[in-house]
Amino acid sequence: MVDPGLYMTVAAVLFFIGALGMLVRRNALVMFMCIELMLNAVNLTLISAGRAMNDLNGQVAVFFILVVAAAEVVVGLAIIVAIFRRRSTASVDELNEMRG
Amino acid sequence: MQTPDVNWLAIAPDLALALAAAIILLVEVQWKPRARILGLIAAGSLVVASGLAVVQWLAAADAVAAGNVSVLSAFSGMVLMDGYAIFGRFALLVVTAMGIASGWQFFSDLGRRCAEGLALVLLATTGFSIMVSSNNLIMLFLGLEVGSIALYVLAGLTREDKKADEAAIKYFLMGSFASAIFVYGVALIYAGTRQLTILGIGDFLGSFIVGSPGVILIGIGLVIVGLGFKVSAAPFHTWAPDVYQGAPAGIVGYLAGVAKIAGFAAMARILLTAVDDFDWSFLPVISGIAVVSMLLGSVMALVQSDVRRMLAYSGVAHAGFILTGIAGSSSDGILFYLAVYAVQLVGAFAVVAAVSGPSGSSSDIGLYRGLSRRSPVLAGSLTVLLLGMAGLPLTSGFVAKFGVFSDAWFNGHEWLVVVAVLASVIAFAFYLRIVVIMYMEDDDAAPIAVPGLVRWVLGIAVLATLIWGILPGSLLNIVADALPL
Amino acid sequence: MLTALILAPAVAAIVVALIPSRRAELHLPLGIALSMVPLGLAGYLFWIFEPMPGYQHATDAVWYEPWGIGWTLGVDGISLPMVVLTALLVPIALGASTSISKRIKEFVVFILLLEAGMIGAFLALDMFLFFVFFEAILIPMYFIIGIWGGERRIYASIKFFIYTALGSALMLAAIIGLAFNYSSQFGVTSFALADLMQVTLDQGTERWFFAAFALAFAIKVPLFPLHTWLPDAHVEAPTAGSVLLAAVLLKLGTYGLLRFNLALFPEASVDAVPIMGTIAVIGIIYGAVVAIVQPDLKKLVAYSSVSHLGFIVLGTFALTSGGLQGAVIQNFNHGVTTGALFLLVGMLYDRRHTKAIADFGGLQKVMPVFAGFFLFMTFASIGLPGLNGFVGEFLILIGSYATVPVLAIIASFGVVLAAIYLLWAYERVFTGEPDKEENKVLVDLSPREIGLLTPLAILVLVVGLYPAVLLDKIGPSTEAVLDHIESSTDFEVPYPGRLDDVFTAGGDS
Amino acid sequence: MVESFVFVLMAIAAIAGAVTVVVARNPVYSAIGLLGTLFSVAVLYVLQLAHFVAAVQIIVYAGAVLTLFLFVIMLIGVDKDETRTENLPFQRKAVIALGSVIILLAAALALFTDFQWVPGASEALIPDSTNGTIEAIAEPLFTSWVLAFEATALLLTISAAGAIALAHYRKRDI
Amino acid sequence: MIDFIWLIIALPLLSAVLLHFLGRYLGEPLSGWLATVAIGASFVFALVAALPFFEGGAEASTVPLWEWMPAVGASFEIQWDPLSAMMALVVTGVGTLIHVFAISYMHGDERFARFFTYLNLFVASMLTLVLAGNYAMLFLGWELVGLCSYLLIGFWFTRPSAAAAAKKAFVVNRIGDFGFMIALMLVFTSFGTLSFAGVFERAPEVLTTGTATAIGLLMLVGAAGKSAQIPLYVWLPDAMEGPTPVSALIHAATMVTAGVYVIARSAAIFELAPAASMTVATVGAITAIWAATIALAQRDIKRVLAYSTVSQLGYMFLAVGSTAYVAGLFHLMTHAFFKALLFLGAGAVIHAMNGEQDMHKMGGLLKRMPVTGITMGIATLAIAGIPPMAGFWSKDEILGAAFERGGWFSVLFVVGLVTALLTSFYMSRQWVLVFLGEPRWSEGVDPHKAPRLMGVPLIALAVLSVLGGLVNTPFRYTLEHFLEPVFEGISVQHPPEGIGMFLIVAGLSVVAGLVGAAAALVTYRQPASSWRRFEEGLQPLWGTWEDAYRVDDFYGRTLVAPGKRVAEVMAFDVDLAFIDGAVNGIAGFFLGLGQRLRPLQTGYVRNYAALLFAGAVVVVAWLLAGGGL
Repeated sequence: MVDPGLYMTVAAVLFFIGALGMLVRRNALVMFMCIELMLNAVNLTLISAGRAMNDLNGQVAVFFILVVAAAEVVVGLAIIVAIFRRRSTASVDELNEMRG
Repeated sequence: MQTPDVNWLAIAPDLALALAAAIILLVEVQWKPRARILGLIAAGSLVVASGLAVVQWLAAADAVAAGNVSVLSAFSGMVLMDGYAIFGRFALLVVTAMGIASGWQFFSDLGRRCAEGLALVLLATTGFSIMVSSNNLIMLFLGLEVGSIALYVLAGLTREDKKADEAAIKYFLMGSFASAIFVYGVALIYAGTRQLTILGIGDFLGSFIVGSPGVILIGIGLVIVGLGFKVSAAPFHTWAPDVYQGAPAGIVGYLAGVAKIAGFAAMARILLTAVDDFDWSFLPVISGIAVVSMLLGSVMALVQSDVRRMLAYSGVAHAGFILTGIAGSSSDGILFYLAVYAVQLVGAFAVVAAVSGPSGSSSDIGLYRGLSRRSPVLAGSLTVLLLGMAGLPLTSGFVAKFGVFSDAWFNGHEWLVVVAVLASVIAFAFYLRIVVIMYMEDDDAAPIAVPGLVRWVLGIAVLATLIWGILPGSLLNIVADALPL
Repeated sequence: MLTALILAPAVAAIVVALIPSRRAELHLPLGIALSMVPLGLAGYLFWIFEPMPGYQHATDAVWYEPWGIGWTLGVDGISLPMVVLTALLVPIALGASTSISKRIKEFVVFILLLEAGMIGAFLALDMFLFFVFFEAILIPMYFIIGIWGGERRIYASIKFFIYTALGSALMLAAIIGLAFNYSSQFGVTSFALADLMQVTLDQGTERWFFAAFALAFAIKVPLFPLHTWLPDAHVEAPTAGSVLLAAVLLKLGTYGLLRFNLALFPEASVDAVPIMGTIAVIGIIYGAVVAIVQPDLKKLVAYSSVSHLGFIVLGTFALTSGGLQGAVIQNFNHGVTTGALFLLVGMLYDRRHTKAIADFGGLQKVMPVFAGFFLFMTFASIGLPGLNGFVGEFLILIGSYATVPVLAIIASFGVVLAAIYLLWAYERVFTGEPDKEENKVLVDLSPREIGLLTPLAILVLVVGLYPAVLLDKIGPSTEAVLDHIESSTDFEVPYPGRLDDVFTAGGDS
Repeated sequence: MVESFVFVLMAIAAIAGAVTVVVARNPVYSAIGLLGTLFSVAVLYVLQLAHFVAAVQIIVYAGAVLTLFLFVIMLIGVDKDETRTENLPFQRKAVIALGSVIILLAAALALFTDFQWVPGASEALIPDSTNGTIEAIAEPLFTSWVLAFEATALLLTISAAGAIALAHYRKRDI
Repeated sequence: MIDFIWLIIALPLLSAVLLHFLGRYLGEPLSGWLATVAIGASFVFALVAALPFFEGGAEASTVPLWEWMPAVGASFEIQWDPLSAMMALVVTGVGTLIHVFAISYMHGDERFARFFTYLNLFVASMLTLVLAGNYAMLFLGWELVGLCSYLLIGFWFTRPSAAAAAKKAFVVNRIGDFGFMIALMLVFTSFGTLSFAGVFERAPEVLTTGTATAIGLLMLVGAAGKSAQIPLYVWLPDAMEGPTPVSALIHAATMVTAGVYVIARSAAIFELAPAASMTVATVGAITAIWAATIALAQRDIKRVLAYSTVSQLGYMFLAVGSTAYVAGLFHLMTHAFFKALLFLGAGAVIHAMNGEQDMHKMGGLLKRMPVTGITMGIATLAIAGIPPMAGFWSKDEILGAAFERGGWFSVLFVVGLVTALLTSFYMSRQWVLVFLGEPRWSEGVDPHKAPRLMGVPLIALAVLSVLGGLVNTPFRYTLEHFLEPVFEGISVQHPPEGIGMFLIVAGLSVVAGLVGAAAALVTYRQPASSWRRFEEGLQPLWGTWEDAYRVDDFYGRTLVAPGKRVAEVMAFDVDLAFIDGAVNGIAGFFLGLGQRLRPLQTGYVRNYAALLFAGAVVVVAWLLAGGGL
């Protein structure tokens, strides 16, 4: 069998990529996808760790995180749509009125 | 087959709020009543919830007195009903009530969306209330998300101003990012301990020596970052100025207050209960964040020309001061500080909202010129509140600062205290700047009418600031009992 | 008794605040009338005060028990004169504020709050309580300067506030540190001065704490080179503000050094004698030299305060009977004379709306009574024997020679400089023919103004000629301070006249 | 052996999908990449016996969430590709620096310390204990986790109310 | 009697207080008379109180009044012994006469009553000084007379020169006081008390020579300030800006002799410090001749007298420095008589000349003002040391003492002798210029006879100038015996024994006096053009003298101007620019830091995310590093 640590390493890489994606992409939707990537990494970590320790709670936790992710998506997309309809852009780089 | 371990009392206040939110939404759909009715429902639920919180408090006190603390843990250890949680919840309720009252103008102007607005506020409070009382980190995360998502929406909930869009999206993206980081930290702590409950982690770390704690340390770090974001500690604070400035004036005080209370209550509980065996490793980091927050917040606040941004940076500085309390390992000091600061913050934003006016989105410092003439009530209240935030003696802010500073010193962080007192001096400068403009410069602009509810909010905030400052025992004695399990 | 003394002005402030703003004519008279209550109480306190060491009329109520903070008050010979002075000057300062037209109500309220804070600070025997008062005073003073001040009032008020707060911030840290050491040595937390005095500190810690306290008080005094907030604050403050600032607020610094630094850190205090003495003496000379060329009367008096307060600090760290007694009585005296000088400058300003020396000349001819008072106070300030200033300076100089002879000698040169800057200013303002048209029409003091100045003038004379009034009450307390230092360090307080001291003293020349 | 093979394959697929999300200039491609990752991760779940969660992953994520994403992408237009020019101050340098630091840190952890992902891992895995069937998950979900389960209701209410509130606003506003 | 000795001070003080508050109602001349009566009563009282001393054998007594500053041994106590009695009598006696004169002199001044207030206050202060029982109280009087001097010099405050002179007097005196103050510090530190009784009794056992010398020299600094000795004499000539009675009372007869009094009083200390004494004598002698040369060339009638006073004070210092205390005090007394007379006479002349003070514009006044002329003539003879005038006896005694002392003092003796010659010359010059020769008055000046009231004190003082010397002649040392108890146990230098030595010294001094007087008479009896030529002939020396060696100028350039410059640099460059600049700089630093940091908050979400992520990396790395991993 594969060492759970390897799964978690993959998860860490996913998290890392997701985080970097947050930094380099300017489309709000894609940024949001990156967050989903990160959450997936978290889920993978939880499941792998739970398995390594013979604990089912990891999987239960994943269930909740999935729900959270879904709810976040709904609201997030609503916000993005709302902004798009006013500004006709989804690029966060154009949202920098407030600074300093 | 197990049965759920139900303890209605433990969730009764949260339930009351959630129910009220649901009722508000349903009533709106069915009857489309006037905003006032919805407001009364919300107010009623807050009163009921507060009453239930008091009942909880008494029950918890009895249980502690009887030595039967196990009943304080409910739903299979999912949530706790300890004094710490109840106090935090009560603070949230008070801030919510004050927030709604001071932002009532905003809510009633929402028109048909008033119901959603109120429901979101109540739900956010419920979420944060869960957050401060939860024992399970996933539950805590759920509460955090419930609260945060509601706040993202609230931040964008205005039709007048493009700034609100920007605030909402910034808050949302950054908040989600931070949440993901936080929950990854939770996952890593789980990987290190096989525990998801705070008490469980604490027991585990207290009884076993982890040979290779790296994963736990990373987890702690990420949790600190995630919650550091919520409480806007530097360098995770960047959202705060923009959101405070862009979000509707009527809601910012609430938004800022509850996020700080819940974030810090959770952070203190995790750090001081769950992973306190690692305090040798994270306290220096906490001190570092505290120093950066205090200095950066104070210095940046000096140069702001928008009062809301200034208050945001001052919030960053306050986050640093509260972190000093964590360095002092004193949960009661933190709770006191949170209660005091949140009340001041809501009060201050009530003034900001009143000065900016129902439609105005600007809170430029110039608007405050000669405020002492245009509205002595607003100017006087804001002065007291600002002085309270500055931590001048005879205000609650001083007692709060004194408490966390002395705890930090007693815990061996002398230099942190020295930096903290110096930073608070820098902070004086920008609080005074507003006072200067209000009192020492004259302007002939029209007087500002202050709604009755706002007067009440200000009265309470000012009285609380003064009473807790002059007779700190009135609150400190309570806080002293509000210990985490 | 002492609680009443603190609460009386606070209650008075509330009463005044409750009078509606539209009855503007009532506020000031009411404030003056109400400020007579603390004055009466202070007078009574002075009357019943027994000349003996230790604190009297002590009150000790728990404030918040777990922190060990208390409403601990007490009065001794060191604080008594300051309490009396404060209570006396407030009605006078209010009486001198008739020219204030805007927001008179708030003004009176702030002055009364200030009084409560100042009296509280002098009576507090709990470090927490003291700090509360010490810092709380800033607020009303800040408003007084900021709202009713001159052109650059905002700059001055913020500078005053931040500068002072900066010093006290570190003191707060040191107070916490002291309490920590107490609790780790005695197992309970306490902020009471009497308790904290029992803490044993290692040398390094004690020095750090001493420095933190000293910094706070040095800024307040202010000692060179931390003095630059003072001229600005004085120049901009309204008359009443200047009076109270110079007469009382600054004394919190010297009082603090004497009361807290010496008591809490005897070892470090003894070690710091050369340093503090040198700083004080630099201040004496520097303040005087700078005062000579100031173009603004208020600034001149402000710098003279820097110089005079240097004497007090020198006397404090002389650690002799004379020095300490001189420091305490000079606290009082400087309050009276400089307070009166600021009153006078304020009266001039009310008439002429300028404080620049160059704008005046020949005033003695048009305002002889005013000139008389001014000259009288000037000479009191210069330290003319027979007037109060001399008593303090003489005690300090003679007293400090025994421990710091060279510094005492340099310091006495400050007396020469005082004559130069004050008399030169007097010459420029009052003598000659009044050549400017505006000056020819100035009216002399009104009976009200004379009434304000007369009590101060009487005090100047009484203390100058019969200082026993105060010294009898001060003496036992200052001796107690010296006893404390002697018992907790190797330091021996020099008592000149004992034969074994003679030879060392003789060698110094 | 099979597990290892599938693991490697799916791990590569997941990472490739993730990279696609980040580097694709068109959001549609990003969405497709995300789909790949989600699917691969679901397989990884299955490999670890988390059957229920894997199913939810496919249904909720791939089914609902991604659809929503694509819907919004379509709504706001796919005509504009992102340029690669970085116009933010410091951003590119910061990303490179951060990336390198993290890689170095990870390398250091892996090479110079006895870093363990699961320090408390059991010597012997008990497959049944983590066999995430519906029943196995359901039991804790409705007993010890019941409160959390109920709390998700709040989340859903908020999403609904929030979405309505935000959308409502457009109707009157525009 | 002795219990009420404080009345001597209290009477004039009370009068001063009364005049201060009621003077305006009393008006002129009643307030003047009140003041005079107060002083007179004081004089009578002092005389009565002093009677026991005349009879001999009476103990000196110390009368404690009340505590002042016990911590430094200061209290109010009165020392009543022959020395203080003598001083009190001189002060009140001469004071009374001058008061009488002033009633007339100040006639018509709008601040008439105020003038007498100050004058009374001065007398009270001076009495405090001489009756003080300890150094602190002495210092009180010492400073108070300085105050009165300030007030009275600046009495006509609308004249800028008067105001400036007043300030100068006070400040220069303060410089002297600086020394005196340090002396007091030393005294207290050494003895633990400041009372005369305590100090003098224990001086020999307590003081080392070093300390005693230090104290002595420091007291000399103080005395030099008050008694206008080199280098602090510069204020006295300027002090002539005050009304003439002030010059007579304060700047000739009484206050300026305080320095002499202090040194005499502190004889017990100087006893232990011969070097200090010698310095005193030397300073005195140099001052004497220095001021005499300046006096030679002055044109202002009061300035001549002022420099003459400085010179005569030098004599007194020479005396007390030679430990001839009695001689010094004797000269102090006689000088009070004749110098007061000279000043009053000059005052009368000025009064008559409508304020003219330039002697070149006088001349021939003897006919117009015979009383003034004759009395001033007597005084001139007295100061010139022509027997049997008072000045002769006292000056002779000083010279004799110096001569007898020998050694270095012989040099001082010669200096003294030369000074006597010069004194005689310039005084005679003055008298001749004013009273003889042809009138050189300005137009419109019509000198009139002095009012009768002015005449009375002139005549009284003239009598004293003639007879005053008889209290201490080689034939009968009355004063010496009178003062003996004061200097008990102290080696006092006496004039040479035996009539032979007396005749030698006296002869020399008389010859000097006569030569000087004759020279002046011969030179200045001639028409103005001729003596002008004489003065021209002595250029540039004469000009230097006339400009008083330009000492004021020198001080101005070396002390005042640089001092002011230093003050300006301190105030504006150091204080404002540097120190305050640093303070504002720190504040500005934080503001600037804030401004500098503002761009960090770029407004771009992705920047924020980067910062947050970077923070996370730092936190994690720190934790791992802290965890030892």
